[in-house]
Amino acid sequence: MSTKTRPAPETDTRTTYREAVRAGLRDALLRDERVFLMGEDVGRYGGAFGVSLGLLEEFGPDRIRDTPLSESAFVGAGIGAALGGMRPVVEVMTVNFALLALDQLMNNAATLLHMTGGQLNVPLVVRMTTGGGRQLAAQHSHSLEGWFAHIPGLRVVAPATLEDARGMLWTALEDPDPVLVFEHGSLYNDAGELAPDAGPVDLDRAAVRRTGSDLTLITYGGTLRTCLTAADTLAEQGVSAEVVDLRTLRPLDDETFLASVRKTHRAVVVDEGWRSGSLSAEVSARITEQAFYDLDAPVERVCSAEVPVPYAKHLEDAALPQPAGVVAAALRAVG
Amino acid sequence: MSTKTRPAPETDTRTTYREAVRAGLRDALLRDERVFLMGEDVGRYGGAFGVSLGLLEEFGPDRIRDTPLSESAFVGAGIGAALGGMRPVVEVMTVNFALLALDQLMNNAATLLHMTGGQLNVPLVVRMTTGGGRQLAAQHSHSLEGWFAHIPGLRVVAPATLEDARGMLWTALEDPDPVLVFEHGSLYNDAGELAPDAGPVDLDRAAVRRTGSDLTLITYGGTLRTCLTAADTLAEQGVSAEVVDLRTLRPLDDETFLASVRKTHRAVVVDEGWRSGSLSAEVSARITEQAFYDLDAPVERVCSAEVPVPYAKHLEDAALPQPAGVVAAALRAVG
Amino acid sequence: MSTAVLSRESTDLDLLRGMLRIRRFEERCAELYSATKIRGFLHLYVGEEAVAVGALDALGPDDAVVSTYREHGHALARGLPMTSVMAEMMGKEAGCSHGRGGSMHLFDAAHRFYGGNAIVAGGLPVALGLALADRMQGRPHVTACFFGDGAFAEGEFHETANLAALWRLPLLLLCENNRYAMGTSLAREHAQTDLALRAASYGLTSWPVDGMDVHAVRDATRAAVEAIRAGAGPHFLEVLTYRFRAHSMYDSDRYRDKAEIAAWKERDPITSFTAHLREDGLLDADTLAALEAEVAHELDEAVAFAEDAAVEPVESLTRHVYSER
Amino acid sequence: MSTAVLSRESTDLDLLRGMLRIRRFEERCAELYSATKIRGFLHLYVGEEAVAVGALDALGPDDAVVSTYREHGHALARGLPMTSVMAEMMGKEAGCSHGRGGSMHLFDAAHRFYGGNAIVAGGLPVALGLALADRMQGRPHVTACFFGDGAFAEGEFHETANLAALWRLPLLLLCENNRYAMGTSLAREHAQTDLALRAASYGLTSWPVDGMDVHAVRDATRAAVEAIRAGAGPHFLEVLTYRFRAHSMYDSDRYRDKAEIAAWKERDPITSFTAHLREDGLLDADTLAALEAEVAHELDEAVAFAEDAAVEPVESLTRHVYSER
Ligand SMILES: Cc1ncc(C[n+]2csc(CCOP(=O)(O)OP(=O)(O)O)c2C)c(N)n1
Ligand SMILES: Cc1ncc(C[n+]2csc(CCOP(=O)(O)OP(=O)(O)O)c2C)c(N)n1
Ligand SMILES: [Mg+2]
Ligand SMILES: [Mg+2]
Repeated sequence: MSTKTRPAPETDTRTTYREAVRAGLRDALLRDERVFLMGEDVGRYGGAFGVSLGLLEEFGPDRIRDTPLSESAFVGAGIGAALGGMRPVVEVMTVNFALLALDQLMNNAATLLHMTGGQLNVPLVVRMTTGGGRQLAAQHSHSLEGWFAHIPGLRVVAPATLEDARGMLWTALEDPDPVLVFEHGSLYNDAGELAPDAGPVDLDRAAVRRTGSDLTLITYGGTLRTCLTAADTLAEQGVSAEVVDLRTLRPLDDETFLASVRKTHRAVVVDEGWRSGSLSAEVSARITEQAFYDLDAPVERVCSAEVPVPYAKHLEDAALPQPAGVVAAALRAVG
Repeated sequence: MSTKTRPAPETDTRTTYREAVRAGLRDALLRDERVFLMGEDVGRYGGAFGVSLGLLEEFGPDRIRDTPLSESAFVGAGIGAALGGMRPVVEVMTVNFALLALDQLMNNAATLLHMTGGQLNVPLVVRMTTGGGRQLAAQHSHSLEGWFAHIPGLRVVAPATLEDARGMLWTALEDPDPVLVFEHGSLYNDAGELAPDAGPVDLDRAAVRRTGSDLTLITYGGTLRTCLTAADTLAEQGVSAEVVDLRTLRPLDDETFLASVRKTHRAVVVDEGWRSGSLSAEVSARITEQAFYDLDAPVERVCSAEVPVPYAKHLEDAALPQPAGVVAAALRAVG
Repeated sequence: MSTAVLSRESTDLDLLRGMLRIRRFEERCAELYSATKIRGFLHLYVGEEAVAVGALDALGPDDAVVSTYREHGHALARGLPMTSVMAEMMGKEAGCSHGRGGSMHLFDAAHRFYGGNAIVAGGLPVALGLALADRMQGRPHVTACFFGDGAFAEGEFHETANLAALWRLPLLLLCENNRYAMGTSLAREHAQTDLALRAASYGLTSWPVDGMDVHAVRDATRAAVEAIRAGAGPHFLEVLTYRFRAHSMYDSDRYRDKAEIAAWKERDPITSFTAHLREDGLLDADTLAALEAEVAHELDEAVAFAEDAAVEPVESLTRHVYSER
Repeated sequence: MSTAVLSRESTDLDLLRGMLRIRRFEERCAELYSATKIRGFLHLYVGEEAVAVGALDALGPDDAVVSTYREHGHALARGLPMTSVMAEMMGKEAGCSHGRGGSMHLFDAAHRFYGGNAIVAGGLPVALGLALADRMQGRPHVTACFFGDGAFAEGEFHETANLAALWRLPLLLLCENNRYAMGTSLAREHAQTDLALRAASYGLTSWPVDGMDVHAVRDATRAAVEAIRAGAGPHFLEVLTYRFRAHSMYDSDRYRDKAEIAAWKERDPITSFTAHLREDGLLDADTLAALEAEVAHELDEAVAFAEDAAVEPVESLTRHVYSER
């Protein structure tokens, strides 16, 4: 069930999530001349989060294309460029600003193939930073990837590991349809080992990141770490938690999390979105629909408090999912 | 549990949903000089769906204010006007165009009160037509009210009856916070009896529109009729369905539908949004969380197919929830 | 199609035929709408035919076209078969969008006809991207984008105009200024109603054109397209025109003065062009009658084709949400 | 506050004090950021002080102000107590937004200071509505909205400018053109970089102003505000300025030429205004020292106040999502 992994060769080196995304972009730019990166400050500035640092110097201003502040126009231009035979990677600096481009994403990117009876593919990749936790307050802390996953015609992925940070971009660019890639802002400095020749990863399956027997923690992206930490704590308390990383939020890979729940009979779904209408609600509903008689306890959700995320650290911490909250929900489920 | 209703006086007259909304607007404009209506073609044209026909002549161009095609600016202007002491009713012609104003709704209207520590209320009402069923194809058939209900700080209501069409606007205008009112396009010609002096209705409670004992159909807005039709068919087959109209989609009134489910032990949730991430998912998750041990069967959902809504009638019918689909789901639940 | 063909060499009769095809097609559509064979929204182009015919005559087959929900004229002038357009109007699988789009969403990849966009101004950013793709791949093509005076008020216009000029993309912005956005007149949409002047403020080369004169539109578009191909950057044409009918079949047209409508009908692009050809002795009654007969025949065949055509099987509803792999 | 007060009668010393307060406040904020007492994004205004001080000196207490995420200067010049602003920077309940907003979201209803908006151009439509509300209620107030050269590229600017001019609203658009949007220079943001000229194309009365000269900014703003109050409709000022520091604390400023920065620092609005006052004999060393001491004292007190202030109890996290009823 887990994603393709290859035995790590001797040559393994330490790298960060930021570098892994950058390597993925370089791979793509070197591999396919139709690929270009477009967005605010991707070039001279090096990307608001430093992801594209150095790419302008290597690939030039045509392929590392700085845009003015015009989210709707440059996301729409990515759609048009994809229709015109290019393989654009559009960077929307953060998901908070993608609201300005939602019409282009929902009414054009997601719709054109179906509405034209299969005539027009939109091989567009849109990357954006998502999530809170850095005291950026209400307008800069949205976690909307689960919300975007409501839209048919889009594929939505959330790399949580170095391997996915690098490999998902490759697979996304081979996808004939629009793919939104959500990078959680708190992950960029994560460091670890990654094969220098790490390649594409499949986007069709969720991954079991930790095996366990007493309950299943289902999550993705920025809260994978939260769940792994919670699983450690639970282990100390004698509770064995399996952790499923959804990886792709649309279309969801039901089989992987259902298989886990059928095994553990208990589930806690965790994401950083606001609770009402969260992706966790969808996962909970699907478990009820497909594994109701396997459940020994109601499916629990741990999401963000339903408030605009505040600036003050203690309030922000209280608003976002924390390991302690996951542990508490897990203990309710097994208790 | 049901909404305030008063004995219908002798003077009852036949009216349509369209006329009921118009009467609600007139009530408000007559009652409070701070109220004004602003949007595309609300004035000289009379409203894209004829709702505001005649109001320009009665109240003049200052209070019945035609706008250019600038959704983000005039929705944002509604927010500013509300901050400035007015009581704007902004009409976004249809929800499909509200995507262009989502930044203003999420980052300003929904956020200002909390982000300012309670300093700035936004007493704004935004009305929009929602839903499919009129062969308007992919870009003009969205049902996004359940999706908007994800946003904390907004109140989201969906009048399904003549009484609510008229009364919800009144209550919404008394609300110190932003309220989105979603009118399903297929309801405007619905006709029935409404007291000429019909007044405000509460926005806090869902309503039981039909009582039953075997299962609960939970819905709102455009699909209330679908469920009532399905309930008739089910009755013929000896299945007694209770029908709950959520009325307010955010915040949800859990008590009403939970009480019904605790009584019937079975639930089918119906809405016109795309299934994944639908409001039905949220309702299903809440039932699981709060009434798991009362359930005799998994909660079912009947939503729209996960496709851009096509133009051709037979395809559109197949894409949208129909009574037959609700009946089938209900029979699965009781079967 | 060869990239050598940079524009058609249509005769005046071709131009007249082009306008007649659109006019008669839409008159029939109005009837079919009343007969409930066409449903949804129907936005007629009657009165504006010279714009589509003149402008698209100046484009080559490899150029790209992006249009609006009022695009029957653009689709026909672009060369989409009337059969597939009529079948689309009726929601049949043989339609140019397989019956999934209807009147507002005519598409044809083979003709580089990119819709059929029902979100006002929504096509502009897409057109920008099509032009960018041609530029980045070194192709000599131009992308022409039709939009209205109402669309000019949307933020998307502003962002697209600036980016096109900033990047000097091969984009032709064709603003069909028919003086109304639904029921809202130009003076209620815009503080400054000289749209060509405003377009110039972005650094776009821009001028107004008489949209009731098919020659004027064709010549202006040719000049713009040649300049764009020569690398002069994006151009903007404010095409002054008028719709003779209501905004859509739902519109009772309460907001327009009957005298104003009558005055514009005096300038009907078809009758005036016909008169002009007859004065110059380029057209006689028989030829005109033959032309009308030819168009009527094509239209009858298109309607028959569409009526007989099958609808897509309901089983395939979920096809093409994602590509088949 | 009485509506009689239409603008302050500040002395030159007041203007200098105003600029010094902002400069010293932000220098301290940078230190407190390194000391991790301030977190999140911090956008400094250093170099642009003459804009806030000059412009806000021309407004009355009942006028409304809408600003951006680079708004410390606007907030202080508007009269928000330095204590409540510094407490906000540190996330304390005594902050002007109760610690919930931080640097990017300074608000104060009592001063009609409407943020503190972190979505670029997001404040423009709100300012439009504030002006509309004043107009509809017959109040003589002006709404002033600050935004940057980058915001000018967003669709929201276009829509707001057109609506303000169309409805002749009492709106003053103050474009702080500091020549960069993050790392993107003016010439890479806009095809046509004369923003005042472009604003005029909307029918806005518009002109450029030297943003490094506090008198020039104050006089231009006064003229615009008087005209607006007199019913002359919305105005646009392109205030030419420059930020001396990086975009934010995360920015290594790789994209600006050191010589360019140095040249602009030559025109530091505070040193040049100080020199000008000294030349004219309006300021001597002792007075300046006293002024600096006064500002330093106010700042120390603000920091002490903020450090000692309590944070909001975590229990109240969910307060004010909706109004208490
Ligand atoms: C974003 C958006 N807002 C509103 C509408 C509803 N609508 C459809 S056409 C139209 C008027 C457009 O006017 P214009 O751009 O001048 O084109 P015309 O119809 O005159 O050809 C409106 C308001 C829409 N389709 N999209
Ligand atoms: C809609 C939106 N897009 C992008 C950003 C990220 N961002 C913050 S400030 C900024 C530059 C804005 O430049 P300008 O308007 O000139 O203001 P300045 O920072 O120069 O004062 C950008 C791109 C944002 N906050 N909002
Ligand atoms: Mg028009
Ligand atoms: Mg700037």
